[in-house]
Amino acid sequence: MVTTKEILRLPEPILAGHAACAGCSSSLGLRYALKALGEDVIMSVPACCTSVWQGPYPKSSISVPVLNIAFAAAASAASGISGALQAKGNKDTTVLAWAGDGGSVDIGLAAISGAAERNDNMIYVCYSNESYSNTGVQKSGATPPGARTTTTPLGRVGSPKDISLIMWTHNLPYVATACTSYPRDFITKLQKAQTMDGFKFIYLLAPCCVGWKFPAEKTIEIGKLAVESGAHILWEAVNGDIKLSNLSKKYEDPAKRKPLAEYLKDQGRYKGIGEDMIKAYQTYIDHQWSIITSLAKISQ
Amino acid sequence: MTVSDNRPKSLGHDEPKTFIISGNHAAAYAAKMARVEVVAAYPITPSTGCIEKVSDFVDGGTMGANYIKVESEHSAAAALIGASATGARTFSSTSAHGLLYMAELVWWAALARLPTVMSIVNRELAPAWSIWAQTQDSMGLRDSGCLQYYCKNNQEVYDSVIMAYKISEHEHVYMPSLVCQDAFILSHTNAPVDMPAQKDLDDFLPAYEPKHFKLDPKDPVTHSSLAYPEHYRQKRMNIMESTHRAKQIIKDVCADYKKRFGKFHGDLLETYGIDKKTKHIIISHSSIAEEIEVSVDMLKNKGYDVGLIRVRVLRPFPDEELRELCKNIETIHFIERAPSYGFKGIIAIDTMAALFEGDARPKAFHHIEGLSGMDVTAEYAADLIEKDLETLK
Amino acid sequence: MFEEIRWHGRGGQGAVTSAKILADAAHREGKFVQAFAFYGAERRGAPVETYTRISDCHVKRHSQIYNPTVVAVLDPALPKILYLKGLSKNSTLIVNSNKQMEFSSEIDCTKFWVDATQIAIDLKLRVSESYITNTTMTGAVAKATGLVKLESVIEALKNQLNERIWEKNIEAVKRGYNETHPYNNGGK
Amino acid sequence: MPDAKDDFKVETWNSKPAKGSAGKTGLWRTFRPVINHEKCTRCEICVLFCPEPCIELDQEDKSHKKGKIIIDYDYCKGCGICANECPQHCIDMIKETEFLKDEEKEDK
Repeated sequence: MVTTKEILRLPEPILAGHAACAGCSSSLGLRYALKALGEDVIMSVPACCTSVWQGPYPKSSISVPVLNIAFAAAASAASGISGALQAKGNKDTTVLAWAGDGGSVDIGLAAISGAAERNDNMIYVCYSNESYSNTGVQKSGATPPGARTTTTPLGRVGSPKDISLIMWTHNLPYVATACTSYPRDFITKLQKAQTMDGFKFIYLLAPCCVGWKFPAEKTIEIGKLAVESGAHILWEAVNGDIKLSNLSKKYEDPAKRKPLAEYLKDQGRYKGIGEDMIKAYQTYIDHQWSIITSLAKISQ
Repeated sequence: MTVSDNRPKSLGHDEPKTFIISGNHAAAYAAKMARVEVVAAYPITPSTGCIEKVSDFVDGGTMGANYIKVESEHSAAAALIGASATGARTFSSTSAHGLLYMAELVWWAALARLPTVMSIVNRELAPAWSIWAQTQDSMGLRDSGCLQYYCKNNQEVYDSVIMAYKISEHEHVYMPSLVCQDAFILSHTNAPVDMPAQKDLDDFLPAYEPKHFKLDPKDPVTHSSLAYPEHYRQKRMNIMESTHRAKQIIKDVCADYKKRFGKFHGDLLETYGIDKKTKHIIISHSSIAEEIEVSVDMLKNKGYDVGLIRVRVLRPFPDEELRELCKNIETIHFIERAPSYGFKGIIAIDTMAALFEGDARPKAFHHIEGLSGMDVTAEYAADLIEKDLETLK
Repeated sequence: MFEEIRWHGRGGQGAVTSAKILADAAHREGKFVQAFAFYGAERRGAPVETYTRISDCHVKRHSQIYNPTVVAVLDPALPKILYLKGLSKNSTLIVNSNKQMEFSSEIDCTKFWVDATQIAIDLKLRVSESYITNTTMTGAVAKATGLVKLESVIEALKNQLNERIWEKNIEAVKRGYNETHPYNNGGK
Repeated sequence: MPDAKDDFKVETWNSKPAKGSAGKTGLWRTFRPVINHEKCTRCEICVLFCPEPCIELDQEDKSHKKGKIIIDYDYCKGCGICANECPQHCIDMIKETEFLKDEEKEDK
């Protein structure tokens, strides 16, 4: 695994003075992603927070080429980029599709599924703030049970889609989950993905202080609590074989997890949400754990 | 001109050749001989024949393109944008609902200034389901900035796809092209199509080298991020200027093509049976217009002083050219396959707007005909015009 | 010269290919051609129409053929009303039948018959439940109308069909050509 | 191609990488992170987690063998992640108004 010192010595790919909210973890996530992948990268970015925070024309805070594209089209535009590189015999440049959860889990799902089924050569990172943060925090397909958004003012009813498992069913060379609070884990996963051909998918939990309503300085802390409470499970699958990442391994035992309440207590989106909804969230988490650990057992 | 070795291979013929092929196959041959590098397409009747032929070429090893078999037209257009922005020559083909489904990204490609070319098979829109010809699908995108060509026969489809690359990739244009043909009437009709030798075509159409922007890690730019209102007017008027300039570029490219290969189908428009004294002009488009040439002969034989203008290019619109041709006419008769609901035929609307900037005020007759591929026979069209002219007596 | 040939068959019998082979053959003899069909929701067995135009010069018409100079019928069981429409006394009608079929006296065009189904049975030209008579009928049309030479039809067939099925179909064309008979009354 | 306006150029939306794409984002700040360099161990956790990023280790600085952590206040939005994550608790978030007073004082 890459060390913190190594990460720190990699060139800075994000230029200060961008338009992200103070404490934004998606800018942090892309900073890590581009540190991991280097300078020979072409990105496609659909409508999402990154399409705004990269900065307005004529300047950009991202130091690699970026193609901004329509909401549903991150994966398919990346397929085109990848197809053109292939047509031109370029085997070196990495194609990175970088999209939010709305653009991945919802409107862009068909396009990701298509690119994955074709095994087009790219790394697709869905950075998830669990809502349509860019348009003012509406419910997305990744919004967890009970979470309050502007379109679920009483709390989200029902369960989110697990895009990572959906992608896992596409028989891909690499699928993983990550969190912006654990850069070493994320960067190691990206670098592993970069060595593989085909479609690689990473789901990156990116806590959003604006959408989740917690103080900006707690961005890293909240992300860690997501993992420590078991709400976000870190795993990876190489050629379909699911394995819990070390950071989540110890939380396989529910007794070792921090209480969900501790993860939620600083999040305004859960303030005043009824016990039944919190219970539904816990049930969802437990269910996810049973799926992942079962699949991990099969993989052994 | 020498062709660099890294161009995708196209085993086009060494000598000029004629094939009896459908309009769909004509477009596919043109894409192959234009040495397209990336194709992204999704099947829809009646444009499927084109991408099936492309698949034959690619899998048969005679076309070096990378064919991305996308899961929707929306993704097809997005992939073209990604590939074109990475510096590849790109091609797709679609029709009707497919074109409408990709509409968001057709606009995106245009406003991003990407010179992609698509073969559009004009088809009626549902409901009710219909697979036959109607041009509203592409004409409904006339404000997008895409250059739009409406072909009258398979030869013109082939020639227009080749020329469209040259025009779209002109350093002053950089707009996409839609090369349109009527569903079945051309797309599924087999007719002889003459093709030049590959080497002569390579001389006419050199490899694509992006001049204005390219996704290149050695010179990184962020394309189409957020921009504030103050930048839009200049960028959008730049598109206006490019599309206006495209008129002369189309004329020059068509003339050059004619000189090299002997094929000419008009440039912005094509006239038939018109001289300075013609009093009555029929305006039509696509394959209907070629059949109406027969009607013009019939009417002339009956003593009527009629001629025909086929609007070949809808955008950029040949406004000055129409004003010049219609200076001294008495009546104008529109026969078109595309209504704009709530007003009139789409070409009639544009033509009348163009004439308004001149002095001519011909009496106009409007005929929306041939919807859902209904035959507009030469006899039927002649009869329409004759009835129009009788009302003047 | 401006000939409009209309082919009648059923979905799956290959009437589109007939239209294409005849067009290809005529093109080999320096003519301008069109070969097309009326495309609908074709289903196997449903009646279909296809068309060939042959002309000395470029054909401007794109509409269907309403007044054919030649009608070729691939399947004798098709309703007459479908294929007799638009015929004039200058037209030529070639029907796949095992004998002279009866037509009312109003149908005064030149008539030919050829037992294309028997030829298909002999040559085992069959796809699922249909006997394939399309290539035989192109030979019959060549013979009955003299529009194209037999050799041109064979060359065109080679261009349009997969090499695997050349042999049988060339035989079918030849038999179609040789076994096409005018009606007893001089074809009328 | 002969044309009167030959200086015509197709324009597209090319944005070039540059600092301050959204301007001097330091102006967004209400709290300023201030490092106690005495306590600071130069672990660089603040550098690692800065979303801007506008914190770096100046290895050339001679005041300490490992150099000195510096914050670019032109762009720091004052999110406070650095202060929250600092294992030594040696970053204080101080109201910007405090500095305004200082600057006003200096002006006088």
